[in-house]
Amino acid sequence: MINGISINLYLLLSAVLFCIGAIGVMARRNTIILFMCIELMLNAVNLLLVAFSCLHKDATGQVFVFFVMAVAASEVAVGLAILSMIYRKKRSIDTALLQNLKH
Amino acid sequence: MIALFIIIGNGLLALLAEIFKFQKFIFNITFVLLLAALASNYWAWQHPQAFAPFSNMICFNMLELVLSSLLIAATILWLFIQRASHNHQTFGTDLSSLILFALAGGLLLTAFQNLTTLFIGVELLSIPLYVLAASHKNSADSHEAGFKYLILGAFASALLLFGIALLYGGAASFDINAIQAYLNAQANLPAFVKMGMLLLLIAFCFKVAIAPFHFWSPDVYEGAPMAITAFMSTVAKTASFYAFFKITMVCFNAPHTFWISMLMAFAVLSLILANTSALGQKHLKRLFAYSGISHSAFLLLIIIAQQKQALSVNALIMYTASYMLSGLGAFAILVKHGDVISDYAGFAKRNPTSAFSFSVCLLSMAGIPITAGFFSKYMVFVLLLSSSVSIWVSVIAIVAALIGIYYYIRLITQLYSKTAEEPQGPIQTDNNWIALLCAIALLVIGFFPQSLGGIFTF
Amino acid sequence: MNLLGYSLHQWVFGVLSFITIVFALMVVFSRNPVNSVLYLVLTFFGIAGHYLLLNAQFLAIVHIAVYAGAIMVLFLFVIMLMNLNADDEPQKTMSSKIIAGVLGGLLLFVIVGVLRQTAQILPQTQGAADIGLVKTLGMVLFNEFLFPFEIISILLLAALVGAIMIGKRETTESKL
Amino acid sequence: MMIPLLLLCIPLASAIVIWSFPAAFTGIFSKLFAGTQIISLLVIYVLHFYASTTTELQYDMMWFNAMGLHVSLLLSPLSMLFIILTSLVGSIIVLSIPATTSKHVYALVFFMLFALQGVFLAQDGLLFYIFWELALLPIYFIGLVWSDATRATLLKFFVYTVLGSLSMLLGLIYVYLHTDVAGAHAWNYNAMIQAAQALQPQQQYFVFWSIFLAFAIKLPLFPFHSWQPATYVEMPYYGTMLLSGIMLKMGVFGIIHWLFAMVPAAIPSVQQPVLILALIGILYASIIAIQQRDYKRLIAYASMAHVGVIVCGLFSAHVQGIQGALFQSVSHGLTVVGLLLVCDILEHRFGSQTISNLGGIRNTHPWFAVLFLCITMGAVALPLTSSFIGEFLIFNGLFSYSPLIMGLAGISVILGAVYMLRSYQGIMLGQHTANTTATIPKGHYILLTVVMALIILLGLFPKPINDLAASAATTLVHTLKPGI
Repeated sequence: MINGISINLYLLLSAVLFCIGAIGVMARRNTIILFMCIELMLNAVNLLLVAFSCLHKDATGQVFVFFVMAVAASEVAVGLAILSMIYRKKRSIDTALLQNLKH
Repeated sequence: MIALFIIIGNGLLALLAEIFKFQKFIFNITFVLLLAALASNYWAWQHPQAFAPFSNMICFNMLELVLSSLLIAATILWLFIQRASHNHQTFGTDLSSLILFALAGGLLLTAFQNLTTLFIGVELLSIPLYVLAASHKNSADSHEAGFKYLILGAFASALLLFGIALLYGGAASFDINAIQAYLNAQANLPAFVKMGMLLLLIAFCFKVAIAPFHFWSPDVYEGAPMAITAFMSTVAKTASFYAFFKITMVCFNAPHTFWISMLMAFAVLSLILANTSALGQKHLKRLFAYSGISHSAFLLLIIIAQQKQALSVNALIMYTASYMLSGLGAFAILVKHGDVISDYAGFAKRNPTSAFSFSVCLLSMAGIPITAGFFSKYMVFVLLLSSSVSIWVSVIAIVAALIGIYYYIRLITQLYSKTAEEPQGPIQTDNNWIALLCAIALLVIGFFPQSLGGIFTF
Repeated sequence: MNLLGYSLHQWVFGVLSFITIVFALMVVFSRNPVNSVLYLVLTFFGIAGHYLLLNAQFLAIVHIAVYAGAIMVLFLFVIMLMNLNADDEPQKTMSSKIIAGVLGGLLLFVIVGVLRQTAQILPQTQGAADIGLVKTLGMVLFNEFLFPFEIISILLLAALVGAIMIGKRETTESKL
Repeated sequence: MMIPLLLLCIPLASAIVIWSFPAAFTGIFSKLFAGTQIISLLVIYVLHFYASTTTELQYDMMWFNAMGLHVSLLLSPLSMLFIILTSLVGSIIVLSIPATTSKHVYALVFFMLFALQGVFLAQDGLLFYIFWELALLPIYFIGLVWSDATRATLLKFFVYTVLGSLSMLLGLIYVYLHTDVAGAHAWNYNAMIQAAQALQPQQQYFVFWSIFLAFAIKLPLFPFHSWQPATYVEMPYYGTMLLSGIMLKMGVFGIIHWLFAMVPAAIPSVQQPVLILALIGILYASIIAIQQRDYKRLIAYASMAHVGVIVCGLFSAHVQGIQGALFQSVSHGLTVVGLLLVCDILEHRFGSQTISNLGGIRNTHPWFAVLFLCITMGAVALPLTSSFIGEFLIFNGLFSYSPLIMGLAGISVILGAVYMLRSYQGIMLGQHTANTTATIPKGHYILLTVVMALIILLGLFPKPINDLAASAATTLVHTLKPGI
C-alpha cells in the first residue's frame, strides 16, 4: 500500500495506459500519432517505476525514469526528423504510403 | 573497459573532425583507434582483475572481453566494406561517429551488469542505426526502412522497459546479480515478475528478429543502404544476442525456466517461417534477412539449451563469429555487385576470386565442413541433443538446416552457372580482398576450431 | 478525512486515473493530430499528478518540463510545419482496426490478469520516505548511476547528430 | 605411425601442387602424382604386412579439445581394401581426364581422393562425417563448372546427399552423447561402438535408420535413388567414374565399419526390410536398364543393380556374403570405370552414346572390341572375371539367409547379361558402321588394357583382395553374431 492505495491499482493503471498506447500503435495510420502512442507506453512504464520506487522506498526507480525520459526525447527527435524528411519527399505521413517494401 | 572509452572518444573525435578539418584522416584514425581498442582488450585479457567499476554498472570479465573483441573486429572489417560501397555516402564524419556510438552501445550490451546499462546500451545501439537506415537521401525506401525500424524499435523498447519495470517491482533493484538473487530466493514467483521476464524476452526477440516478431527485418534490410544493412545484420544483431544470452544466463536460469517453452516455440516457428520464406526471394538482401532470422533461431537454440555453461558460451562465440564473418564477407560482395540474384548468373566467370570468397561464405552459412559455420552448427546440435529439449526440436533444426543448404547451394549454383552469352570483357581483377579475408578466416577457423570454440574450458 | 469510505488520497488517485485514461483514449481515437497532442499534454498532467501523489515532486516537475514542455512542443512544431491540422487522415480498414483492437484487448487482458493478485507478496522494505527529493535523487544519480548518466549524454549527442544528419539537405544534390 | 597420415597427405599435396603451379605443368604433374599414388599404395600394402604392431598403422592427434574431437586414423584391413580401390581407380581416373581440362579439375579430383581416403581411414566419428561431406564438394564443383549438368540436377544431387549426411550427423551426435570416456564424451571409434552397443533396442533402431539413410542415399538404395541417373548421365566421365567407382563405396564402407559395428543388435530385425528394398532396387534398375537406348544411362542403372547385389551381400550378415560384398566393391569399381572409359570413347570418338546410332565398330577397331568384351564379361560376372568371385560369395551368403531372396537376386545376373550383351552387340557388332575414321587415343587403350588386366587378374588370383575382405568380414561377423 502506498498512501492507502494498493500497488495493484498502479499496476492496473499503467497496464491500461500501456495497452492503450499499444492499441494506438497498431490501429492508427497517422505516423505522428504513432509516436504519441509510443510516448504513452513509455509514460505508463514511468508511472509504474515511480510507484514501485515509492513502494520499495528506493530512489533508483525514479532515477531510471530520468533515463527513460532522455531516451524518449532522443527517439522523438530522431523520429520526427525522419518523418519530416519523408514528408518533404511525399507530402504525406500516412503509413499506407510506406508500403514500398513488401513483405 | 578501456576499449569502450577509446570507442566513445573516437566517436567524439569524429565529430570534431568537421570543425578542425581533418575529415580526410578520419577513416585512418578510426581504423587505428579500433585496433587500439582490440589491443587494450587483449591487454585486459592478459591482466585479468576482478573489479566492477562504476558501482557495478558494467564489468569486463573474460567473456565480455571476448565478445566485445568480436564486435570490434567485425566493425573494423565493416569499415572497409563501407569504404568500398558505391553508396552516395562518402565516409562522412557523422556516419563514422554514429557507427562508433552504435558500437559503444554494442559493447555496453556485452558488459552490462545493471538493467539501466542494458537499456541504455540497447538504445545507444539502436538510435544511430535508425538514423543510418534512413540516411540515403534520395531513396524513399531508405526513409521507409528507417521509419519502420524506429517504430518497431521504439515499440520493442517500450516492451523492454515494461519488463524491466515489472522486474524492478519484484527485486527492488536493477542490478542483475540482485535480480538473480531475488529470483533464486523465490520458490513461487509473483505473476507480474514472470510477466516482466516474458516481456523482456519478447522485447529481445523483437530486437534480434525472431518469429513472430521478425516481420520488420526483411523490409528494413531491403530499404536501408547496403553497408548499413551489413552492420545491422551482423554487429547490431550479434550485440543484441549477447545481451539476450547474458540476461538469460545470469538472471533467468534455474529454478525459473518457464520461459524456455515460449522461446522454443519461437525458435521452431522462426526456423520454419524463415527458411520457407527465404526460398522464393529474388533479392539477396531479403534472402539474407530471412536467413538471418534462421541464424537467430539457431542462436536462440543455444540460449534454450544452455546447460553446460562453457559449452554454450563457446558455441555462442563460435556461432556469432562465423555468422558475422560470413555475413560481412557476403555483404562485401553485395556492396559492389548489387543484390539482384539474377544478376549473379555466371558471376564466377567474371570474378573468379570474388565468387570463391562468396561461395565460402555461403558454405559457411550453410554449415558445410570444413568452414567455421559447420562447427558452429555442430556445436548447436550437440548442445541441443545433450539438453533435455525434445529430440523433435533437433529434427526440425536439421530439416531447417537442410532447407538452408538448399537455397545457399542454389545461390552458389547460380554463381557458377554457365550463361549463354560470353562474359563481357576481360576477367575483372576486383580487389575484393575484404571478402577474401573473411573467406580465409572462415576456413582457418574451420581448420582450427579450437581457437574460438575452445576459449573457455569446463 | 474520509468520504464514502475512501480517503482523500484514494479520491485523488481515482480522479487522476480517470482523467489520465480518458485523455489517453482520446489521444488514440481523436482524428485530428493537433487535438491528439493537446489530449496527450493533458494525459501527461494527469501522470504528473500521480507523481505528486507518490511523493515524487522533482520528477513531476521534470516530467512536465520535458514532456509537456519540450516533447509536445516538438510534436506541435512538426505538425504545424507539415500543416497537418486537418482531419484528413485516411482511416485504416475496419478489419485491421478490429484486429488491432482485439490484439490490444487481449494484451490488456493478459497483463491485467497476470497483475491482479500481487500486492501481498511484495517485499516491504523500510527506507527513507523522502526519496523523491532533488537531494536524494541527485546523490543516487551522481554516485551509483554516474556511468549511465555519462552514457546517456553520449546517447543524446548521437540523437542530435543523427537528427542533424537527416535534416540537412544533400549538398551534392544541386551539383548533380 | 605415419603411414595413415602419409596416405592422406599424398593426394592433398598433389592437389595443392597442381593448383598452385601454372597450367603448363598440369599434364606432367598429374601423371607423376597418379604414379606416386600407385607406388605409395604398393609400398604401404607391403608395409602393412610387416607392421609389427597396430600402433604403426595408427595416427592420433588432438584437434578440437572442447568437443573431444581427434584426428584419429587407422589402417585396418577393411580400410586397406578400400584404400586399394581408391588409389587404383583414382589413378586411372586422373589419367583418363582429357589433357585440355582445366588444372582446377585435376586439383579437385586429387582433393576428392584425399577426402575419400579420409573417409576410409577415419577412426573418429566426426572426422568421418567431415571427410564424408568434404568428398561431396569437389564433385559438386566439377559438375557445376566443368560439365553440362543442369542446375536442377546438381541441386537435387547435393541436397539429397546432404539430407542423408545431416541425418547421419544427428545419429552420430546421439551416439556421441552416450559415450563416456573418463567422464567426458568422445568421438573415438571404440568409445562410440561401446556406447552404441549399450543403447536400448529402441534407441538402436533410431541410430540405425538415421545413419543408414546417409548410406542408402549414397549407394543409392531404392527408393532414394532418384538423384542418381541424371547425375551420372550429366556429369563428365571422370565425374561419373568418381561417383560410381569410389564415392558409392563410401556407403558400403560406412555400413560395415560404422553401422554394423555400432548397432549389431538392431541388424537381425532390419535385415529383411533392407534386403527387400535392395531386391526391389535390383529388379527395378535391371528392367529399366534393359529399356535404355543411351549407353551411359544404361551404365547408371546397371550400377544401381550391382550395388543392390552388394547390399544384399552385406545384409545377409553372413561371413561369405560380407566378404563377397567387399570383394565385389573393388571389382565393381574396376568394371564400372572400364565401362565408362568405353562410353567416353564412344561419345567423343564415335560421336554418340546412343546404342542405335552405333554399330560395326568391331570391324574397324578389333582390339577395342576385345577390351570392351572383356570388361562387359566382367560386368556380367562371367567366371574368370573378378565379379564372378564377388557375386558367387554374395549369393552363397545370401543362400544361407534365405534361398528365396537369393533366387530373386539371382535374376539380376540373367537380366544383367541381357542388357550388357545386347548393348555390346548393338554397339560393336553388325554391319552398320559408325564413324570408321575415329581414332582411339593410345592413353585410353593403355588404361582399358590395365582395367581389363586387373579384372581378369583378380578373377584368377583373388587372394590379395580376398584375404583382406575375409579378415574384415570375419571380425565383423564376430561382432554381429557373438559365439560363432
